[in-house]
Amino acid sequence: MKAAVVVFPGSNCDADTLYVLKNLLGIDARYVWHGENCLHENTDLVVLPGGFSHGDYLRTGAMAARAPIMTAVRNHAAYGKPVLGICNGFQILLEAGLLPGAMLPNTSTQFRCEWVHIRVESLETPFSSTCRPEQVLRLPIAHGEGNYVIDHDGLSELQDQERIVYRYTTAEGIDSPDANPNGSMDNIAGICSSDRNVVGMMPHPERASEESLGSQDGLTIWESVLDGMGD
Amino acid sequence: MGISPGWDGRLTNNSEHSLPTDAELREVALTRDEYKRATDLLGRQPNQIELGIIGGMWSEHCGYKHSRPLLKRLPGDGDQVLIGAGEENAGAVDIGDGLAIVMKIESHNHPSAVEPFQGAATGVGGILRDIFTMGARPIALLDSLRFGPLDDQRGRYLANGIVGGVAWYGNCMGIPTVGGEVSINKCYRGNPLVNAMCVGIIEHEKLTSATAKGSGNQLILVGADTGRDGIHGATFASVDDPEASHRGVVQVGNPFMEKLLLEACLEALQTNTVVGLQDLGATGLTSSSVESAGRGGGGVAIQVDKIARRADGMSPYELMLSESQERMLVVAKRGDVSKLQSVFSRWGLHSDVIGEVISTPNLEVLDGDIHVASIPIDMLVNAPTYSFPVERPRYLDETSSFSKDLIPDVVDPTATFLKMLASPNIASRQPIYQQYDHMVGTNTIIAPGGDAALLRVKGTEKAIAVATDGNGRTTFLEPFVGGASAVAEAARNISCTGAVPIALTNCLNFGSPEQPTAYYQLSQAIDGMAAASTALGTPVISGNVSLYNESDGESIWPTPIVGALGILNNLEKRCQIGFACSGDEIAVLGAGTPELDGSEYLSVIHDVVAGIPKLVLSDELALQRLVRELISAQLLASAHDCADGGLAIALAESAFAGGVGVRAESLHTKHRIDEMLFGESQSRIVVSYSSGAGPAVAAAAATAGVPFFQLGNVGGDRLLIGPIDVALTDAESDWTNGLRLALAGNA
Amino acid sequence: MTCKLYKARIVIQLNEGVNDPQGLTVRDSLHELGFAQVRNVRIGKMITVEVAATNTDEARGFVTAMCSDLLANPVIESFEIETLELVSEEVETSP
Amino acid sequence: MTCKLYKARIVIQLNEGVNDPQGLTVRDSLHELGFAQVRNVRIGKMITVEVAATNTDEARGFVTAMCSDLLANPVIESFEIETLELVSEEVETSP
Ligand SMILES: Nc1ncnc2c1ncn2[C@@H]1O[C@H](COP(=O)(O)OP(=O)(O)O)[C@@H](O)[C@H]1O
Ligand SMILES: [Mg+2]
Repeated sequence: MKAAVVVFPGSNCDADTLYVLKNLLGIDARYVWHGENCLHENTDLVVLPGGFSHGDYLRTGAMAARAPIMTAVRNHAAYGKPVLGICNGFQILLEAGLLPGAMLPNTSTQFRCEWVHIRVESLETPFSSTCRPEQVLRLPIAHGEGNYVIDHDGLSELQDQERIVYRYTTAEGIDSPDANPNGSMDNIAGICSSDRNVVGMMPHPERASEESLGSQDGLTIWESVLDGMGD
Repeated sequence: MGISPGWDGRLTNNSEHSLPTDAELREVALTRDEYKRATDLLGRQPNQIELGIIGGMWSEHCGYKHSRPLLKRLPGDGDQVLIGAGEENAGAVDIGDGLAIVMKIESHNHPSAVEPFQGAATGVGGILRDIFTMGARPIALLDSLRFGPLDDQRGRYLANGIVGGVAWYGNCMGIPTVGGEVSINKCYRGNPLVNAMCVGIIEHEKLTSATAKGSGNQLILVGADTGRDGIHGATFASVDDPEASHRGVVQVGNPFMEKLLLEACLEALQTNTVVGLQDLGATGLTSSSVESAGRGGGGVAIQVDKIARRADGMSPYELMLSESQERMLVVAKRGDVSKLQSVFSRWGLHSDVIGEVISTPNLEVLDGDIHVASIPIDMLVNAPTYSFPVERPRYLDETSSFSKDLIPDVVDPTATFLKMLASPNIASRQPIYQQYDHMVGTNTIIAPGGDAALLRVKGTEKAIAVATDGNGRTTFLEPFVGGASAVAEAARNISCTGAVPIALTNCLNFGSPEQPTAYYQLSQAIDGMAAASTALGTPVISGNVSLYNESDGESIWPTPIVGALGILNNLEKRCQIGFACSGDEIAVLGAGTPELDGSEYLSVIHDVVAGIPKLVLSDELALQRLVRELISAQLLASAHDCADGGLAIALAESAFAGGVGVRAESLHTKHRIDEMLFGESQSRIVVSYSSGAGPAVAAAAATAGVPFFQLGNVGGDRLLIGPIDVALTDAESDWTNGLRLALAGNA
Repeated sequence: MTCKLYKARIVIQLNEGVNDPQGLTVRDSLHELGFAQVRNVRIGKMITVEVAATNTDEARGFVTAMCSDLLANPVIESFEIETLELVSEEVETSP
Repeated sequence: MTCKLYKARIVIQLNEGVNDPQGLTVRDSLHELGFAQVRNVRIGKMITVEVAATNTDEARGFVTAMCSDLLANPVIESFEIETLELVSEEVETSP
């Protein structure tokens, strides 16, 4: 399997993501520069990592979403191949229109870095297929704008098509308002495209893939995609 | 570009000057005597640009004119020291495996008092540049903060702004902020302290020097365009229009550009075309070019007309002294400039060749073909130094005659305990550090909230521990002990993770050195730091000095801050602060009678700042060795330094971290209850261990000659500490919300 | 007591000469998107505030005070109350 | 070819109905500061752009395109070009 980690100016979880893919999972993972026009040949997986692309100026993800590489990412997605946007990567996918909705500042209007729990709501994506139904994962978040919004019809569509992939919950798996760290609608922590191959999520699975970092729950997300590739 | 062939060290238009007025000298922060000295050294009168340059280089910030003689007292040698204090932008120590840690702490107090968010942000930006200037990749930030009371609007504005600024810059850069400290007292009301520390990692052979050498090598300025940011007192800067007053503007940081600079500089260093790398900090291009030339032994010629600028009509004076952020000076091998520039432009950074290294040991400044300044490097890098008379402050007579007999003992220990837990100096720091990305980089093994942060070193079995510490109140009451205990506490925090403290950095935040009493505090605190550093075997490899911290004529408490680095050879043999298992035994290791002197308890509960804090360095050393030995033998389940708030607070913190109660109800004392619960003697660590390990722990303590008192057990859902009896969750909620509510103005 | 409701539009901008990293980054991005015509971009805030007051002068007084006390940071920014208009003749006095 | 320099003021605001966390936070802070009169606060952006163009229509065309291509996110925001004025009769064409 071949994975591409896209590097935008201001990406800062690119190295962490590559480390997990390459060093922990043994995947042939490489960086791709935002200014490139194409991905490496035979790329299976594209990951848009976290960070502050273009300083998060104007709107998070806005400028990165218009980078040359995004045309290739769009094509990759159109072929039904998996694309994962983590944190800023999720914001970029929204700005690029690859996922519906938009991100607003957290209701606290502060950056929050802490451990949260998310419940896996759909197993029908490349990034959740090996999870147990309603499995609760413990992952870190680190963002100032994770307050997901979408209009009423859009939300119904996400709900009806079971495209909400992860919701913030308590450790016991209850999606109460207290468990929501940023005010996002319907406790949404991650969603997928209508073709289900493009997933955006705010929590950082790459920060929870080793026991010494406090959790290995992120591995299930990576293992899902490996499993889907038949690797 | 080349320097105009005609220059010969003689200045254009340098004929008739009148003597500068007192006001003009004040603008450049020079005394009349210093002006005379400059004239003598130059052999002529300096012109206005030169005066600005000399004033900048001879300022306390660049020249350490008031502190240099004192700093010499700090021990700087050690087997592991690769780059010591004063040599480069930051110090470096060997951590084995061919790796080095580069570190430094720096203040940004005054800018933060003016504009808290940007002041703090640019403080973080500055210390990051000091680290990657050395070629190292920054891996951690720490911030040591001092605020005024949060019960007034301005205090909250400053505190929230400062925290927000630290968060913004570090988060955007993707460098985890893994530690630091926050303390609140009214002495910091008008003059908050913002000290930022950065730690970087690098392979030894890649350490880069900030040296400009090799005549003909070229100077590239890369990064932000130059504006009028942070220029002070440029009222007579414009040669054309001496009346024009181009006041400097507050610096606004751009962490995004700094991130690009970081990546671009580290990539540029791989190309083997870089002779030296130097960030632009205080006095901008002036100090960066002069100091680089000073290290190289030659000179530099700067062509100011080549500098890209953000504002119209900037004078050479402004261009030389602008403190615009996010700029680096790269000394490139002649002929390799275009290779480097292509790296920078790939990262979207603008760069220009603005000068070159010359063999004459001078700073030559040219504006087109006008030669506007010519000053020997030697005189610029050797600021005059001063020592001042010292005088023991009179308040010490009063504070040292404190007697605890004047204070009634606690009546309701549980209520007092809860009040202590909720007080902003003791309550959980999470409302602050949850705004900092402390996990990016995926090295953070022990996150903020413990004693020291622990970061693994990928590719090895090692980890490094980092912590900052300092206690203004202790230093106010007994400056020598304040300096020494800052070192002891920082090192103790490191030891509590199992790591061995190996090096220190420090930031000296004091009042005006011209006040004999403040100079006494500075001198004593440095002596204390020196004594403790020597005793604990931790050389001081870098630091920074911030003087004149005062507002409305009142000086801050003298506040030396120490940043410590430790190394843990086997990451698996680490320890943390949380109680782990019901049934484990709890004990306190270390010194005897806890004392109320200078304690948080006296201040919070009785509004008294008095007493004589004490520290016995031999006890401290024995204690730290013991705790590391116990951790290394894997006998301990937890270890937590007993600091602000004393034993009761330390026990509570370990209980909160572990999510389990404490049964130490049989704890009693022959002395006062408040002393036992809240007294703060140095050199104590609360540990827990399985009951099976008890005899071994006791025996090791006996062998080490360290006092050992068993306190009780881990377990239950209450905190039972002597007479204190409260549900764990109730206590925890007071502790969790104390600072949160205070910062939100709801305390 | 009844009050009227006013709506103010306040523009807050960085002072001349103050670095505007956001504006610079957006400018560069516009260039990359092919908008070579762009020379300069500055980004400020447009704040709309509704306040209850008995008359226009009082409303203006409130808004000015809010700007100096919180909305603008005088060290780097300046504010301007662009418009102040009556939106409703009667409102409850308690928020 | 010589061009003229135009300056546009663009206001970008969150659409009606979209939650404005910053506006709410500012409103709460204003209340806390004693500005009980404040009912509602919304925070938008005021972007000033200088563009080179041969005439006003062309300039307006550029600015509109920039807004739709980057400056505003149609999912949550709307933009308005408030003013467009000539600042200088002649500019270099290359940025
Ligand atoms: N208190 C101190 N203790 C030890 N070294 C210090 C101290 N203050 C400054 N130094 C050293 O002096 C040198 C210059 O410091 P500084 O002027 O702060 O650097 P920069 O110009 O990079 O800001 C550095 O090597 C620094 O580590
Ligand atoms: Mg430096």
